[in-house]
Amino acid sequence: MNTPGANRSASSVPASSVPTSSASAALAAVPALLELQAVEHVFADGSAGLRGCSLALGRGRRHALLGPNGAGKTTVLQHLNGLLRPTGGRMLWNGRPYEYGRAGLTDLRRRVGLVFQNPERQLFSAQVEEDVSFGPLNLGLDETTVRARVAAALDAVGLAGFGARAVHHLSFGQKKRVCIAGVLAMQPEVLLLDEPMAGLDAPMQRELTALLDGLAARGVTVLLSTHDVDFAYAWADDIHLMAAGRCIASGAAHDVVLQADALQAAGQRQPAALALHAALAARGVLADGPAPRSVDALLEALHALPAASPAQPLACPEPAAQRHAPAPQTQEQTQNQPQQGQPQDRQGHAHHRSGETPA
Amino acid sequence: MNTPGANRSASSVPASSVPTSSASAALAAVPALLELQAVEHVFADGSAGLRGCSLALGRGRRHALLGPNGAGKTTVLQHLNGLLRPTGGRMLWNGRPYEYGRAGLTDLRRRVGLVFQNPERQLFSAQVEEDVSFGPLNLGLDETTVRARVAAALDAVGLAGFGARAVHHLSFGQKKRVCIAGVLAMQPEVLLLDEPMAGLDAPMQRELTALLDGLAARGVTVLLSTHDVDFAYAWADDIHLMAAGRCIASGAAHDVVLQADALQAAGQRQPAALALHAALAARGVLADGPAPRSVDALLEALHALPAASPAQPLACPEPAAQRHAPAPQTQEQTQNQPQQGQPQDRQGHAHHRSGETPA
Amino acid sequence: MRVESAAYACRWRGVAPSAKALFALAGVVSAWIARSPAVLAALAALLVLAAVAGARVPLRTYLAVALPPLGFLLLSCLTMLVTPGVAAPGVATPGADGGWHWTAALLPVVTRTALRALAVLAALLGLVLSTPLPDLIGLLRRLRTPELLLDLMVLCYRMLFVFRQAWDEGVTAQRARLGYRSWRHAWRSMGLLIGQMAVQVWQRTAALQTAAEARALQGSLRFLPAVFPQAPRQNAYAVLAGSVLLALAVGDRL
Amino acid sequence: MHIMEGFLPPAHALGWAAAAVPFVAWGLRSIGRGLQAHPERRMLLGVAAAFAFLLSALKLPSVTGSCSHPTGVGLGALLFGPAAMVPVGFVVLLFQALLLAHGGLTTLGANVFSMAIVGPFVSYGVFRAVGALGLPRSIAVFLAACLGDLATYVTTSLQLAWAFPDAAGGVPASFVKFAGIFALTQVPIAISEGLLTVLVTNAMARF
Repeated sequence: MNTPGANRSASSVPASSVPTSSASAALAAVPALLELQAVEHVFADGSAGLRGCSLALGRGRRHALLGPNGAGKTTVLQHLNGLLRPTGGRMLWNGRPYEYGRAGLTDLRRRVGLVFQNPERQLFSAQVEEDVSFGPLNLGLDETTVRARVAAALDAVGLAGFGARAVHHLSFGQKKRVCIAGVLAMQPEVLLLDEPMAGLDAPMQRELTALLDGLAARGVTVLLSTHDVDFAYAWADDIHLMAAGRCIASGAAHDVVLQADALQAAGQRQPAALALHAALAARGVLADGPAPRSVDALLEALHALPAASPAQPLACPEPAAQRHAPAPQTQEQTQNQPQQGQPQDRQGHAHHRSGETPA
Repeated sequence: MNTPGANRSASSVPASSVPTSSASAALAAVPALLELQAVEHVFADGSAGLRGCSLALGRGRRHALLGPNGAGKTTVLQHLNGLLRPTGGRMLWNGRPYEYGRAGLTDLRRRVGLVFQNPERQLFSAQVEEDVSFGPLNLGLDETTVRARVAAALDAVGLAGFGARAVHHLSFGQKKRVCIAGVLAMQPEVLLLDEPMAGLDAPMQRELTALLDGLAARGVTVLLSTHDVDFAYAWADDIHLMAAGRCIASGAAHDVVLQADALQAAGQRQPAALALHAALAARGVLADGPAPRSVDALLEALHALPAASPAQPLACPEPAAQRHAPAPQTQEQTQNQPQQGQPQDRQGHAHHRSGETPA
Repeated sequence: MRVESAAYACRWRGVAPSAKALFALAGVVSAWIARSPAVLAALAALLVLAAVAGARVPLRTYLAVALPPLGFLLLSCLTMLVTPGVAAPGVATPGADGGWHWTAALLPVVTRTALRALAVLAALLGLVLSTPLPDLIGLLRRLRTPELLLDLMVLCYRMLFVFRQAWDEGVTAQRARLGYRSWRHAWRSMGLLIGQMAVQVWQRTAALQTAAEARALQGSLRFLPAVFPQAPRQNAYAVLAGSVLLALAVGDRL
Repeated sequence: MHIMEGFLPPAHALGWAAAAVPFVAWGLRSIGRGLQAHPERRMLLGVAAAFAFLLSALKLPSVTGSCSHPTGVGLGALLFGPAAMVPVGFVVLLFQALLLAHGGLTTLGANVFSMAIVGPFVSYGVFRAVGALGLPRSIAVFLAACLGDLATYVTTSLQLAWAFPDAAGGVPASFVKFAGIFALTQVPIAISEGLLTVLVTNAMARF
């Protein structure tokens, strides 16, 4: 319930508040890794891409940039990578303004890698290996290093052994992973991905989220854009909500999804898991407390309810229920329920944080 | 409970068999509008596209071709439109084999329209009106008729007044609708769409499903390919499940989603709405009976439960519940619940069938 | 593409292309007939005025579009005004050793050529800045241009924007991976990108062919021409305005 | 190198147009003959024209620091043959006049002659000749693209010289003048284009 911005004000936040405040409290002490400060962008044709967009990305976290098509998500990503330059406001890296000189941009793009949406538009070479080596070669690394990095990057995306393959013989999902490998080979500290899930079917999405979670676990800051609130809520630590070129809400995922006005302004509904949990908690089926991050986690929580739990009707004097638990247990059970429910939710969270992705 | 296709079958079918028989039983009486019979397709490069794929499409229904990327969905669509010719097995239109002569193909393509996935790869003319007129002109219609059809088709996709616009000035969603108009202007009896929802955000998807439902309501048979089981379940009357070039299950949506093995073979999980409904019905929260088609419909059903429903715990002797309904009501309530729940589910279905799409 | 966006935005967007083409044609013929610099200048001025004041083409756009041809004009006129020293024995010059020097001999020709070029350029700009290309292709269709050529034009125009977007996205993606760090990198990246896009020519061709067949392609690409209900009246106005230009030019000849 | 709109005297403009028409017609006929067997060639050449237009609008990082434009004519001639390149080149030049105000309608005939007829045929001829000599492919490609470009520029200079003979030295002196002035930009472009075409064909060969 803490608004994430509030924590940034002072470092004297009492320790007791930490469990609920999420990592944004940690941001109070150190500056954000990447920051947009009131960034404006007007395109050459006069249309506004960003209108006073402010956004801070904490190091090592999984960020989702959520908004409808045309909200300016891609424009934000291109600003972060230095491809676009703000026409107003400023961009910060570790608290220092971006340098747009040749050396500054080279350094920036080495640290902040960007994977575009359409693989067909960013693979230039006929051969997988050759394409992945494009970035590292441009960094001026020697051949041995490049070779090692290419192998490592292909390994990281699960395409070890695909180096000599022809790009156009790969499936869509594989091409997408080659694109990611091409950026990983530059060993960026931040990985930006534009709509990475678009066009992927469920198993491919699971693979990709597992890959991104693995990168995040190794300390890479990951930011992806999406227009799917359920996915953002299931996957991200922090959600940044965009609408019409503005960043209208930003913070820990479980806080942002509670801001109904902001969600509606961004043309999003509540995450299904949250809405279901609220409806079920109101009916006493699930315990109050933090909602599970995905419908699957919620289902797990439902299935994990004690067998006696279908329960509440049975507890009442009802003929059909006679074969079940004796009445005396009822009250205890009802009281216990919130506590029994809670671990489920926590587990849902833990499961989520451990890097495995709810499908 | 009535499967929608059942009504179409011979009226002498014993009523008792209807509920379980699904649409395929109904199809036995009249030939399917379109049919693949054990179709094999081997591409020029030797790779197999289809392996003995059999599939029947009933007239006037909404069909979803569900499967992971690479399962052969596009290949099936291209067979239905006569772009590809089976290397084994045969294609039937109204029970008669396809004719692959020039006249036969023109006739087929007038009846069976195909919209491809990527608008950039199927629009020939930069002017909206011109492009839409391409199909009808190929049918040899006179100018007045073509002009009327172009106007009607643009109107149907919500682009009336866009006729003189340049295609490259349109948004992605608008381009997609121009593609659909270009096929609608040929007034096909069957509309095939390859992954129509790809790249569209939620509001655009709602618009498009509304458009498709409108067409289906006017008697057009619609078949779309998708890899999203939730969408297929929410939208389609019939689902055809594909995996590795085979059609592994086919039938009314609510039957196909119950075939856990087939779903798994196609790399799909159960629709979330179904899984949730099952879990909640098992706990007595919702009534047994047909599951709502989407998570939103399920949420509606939950919200529409009588206010006293949070209820079951309260009915039991619990101190906190004292301000609520008196105990004597309990039994009556518990018995009523299934019946109260049922209308909710029916409403979910009705809502769905009326053409409005659950978001 | 300034011309493209200006044409869609201008006030004469809905005027029949035949009328605009007739007026431009009158402008060209007048410029070819007229002799005196004053009349040529007047023709050029009238044609510019028609585009800027009549069709409301922004002056900034007009100038930006005219700049490259004007550069060519300047360079060519200067070229005509120099002559090799050896070639002018009658004139005592320091360039007689084979160097270059100014000559006024061609000045009248140069003046007339330059003004004529300006007038004809103004006629062309007036047409293209007020008429989107599909309208012009439609006009060519009515003028019985060979079908195959029209097909090439229609496809070329449509694919132009597809390729341009693909090119921009490709360059952006390469820049994101430091492909344009230096001059050397830029050349390599460009070669890769053009090569990749050249391969796309065949892929896109196959996709378009399939899509056309799905819509019952019967040989050539047929499209419904746009209609301009006001065309007869607008053509009449154009002929009238064009006659003024022609009268000016013919008067100059007499 | 395009001759700007209106620059040529009427007689020259009409004359070059008349000279180009038979070539365009011949190119169309040669494409049309292949369409029965290969209907997709219609699409192919339309798409190729768009690609060639894109190339011609590209700005190359050039040696002199300024930006220059390649013509794409050499590459097109090697990929599609010189006959097909005449109509394709015609469409590209028409579009350049209509969309970019490069070249023009009255000078279309002259520009088609130099860029869509002379250029592709020289490129193709050089490629075949160098190939016949057994030299490496990349050298053949470089010379084809480079000399095709140079031939175009020489033709344009001749066209200008013929239209505007020097007061004292006549057409030859005028040719020297125009060729000399435009060499400043055209020779680097020809070399760039040669190099680029080699890079592109190498990249393509790997697909």
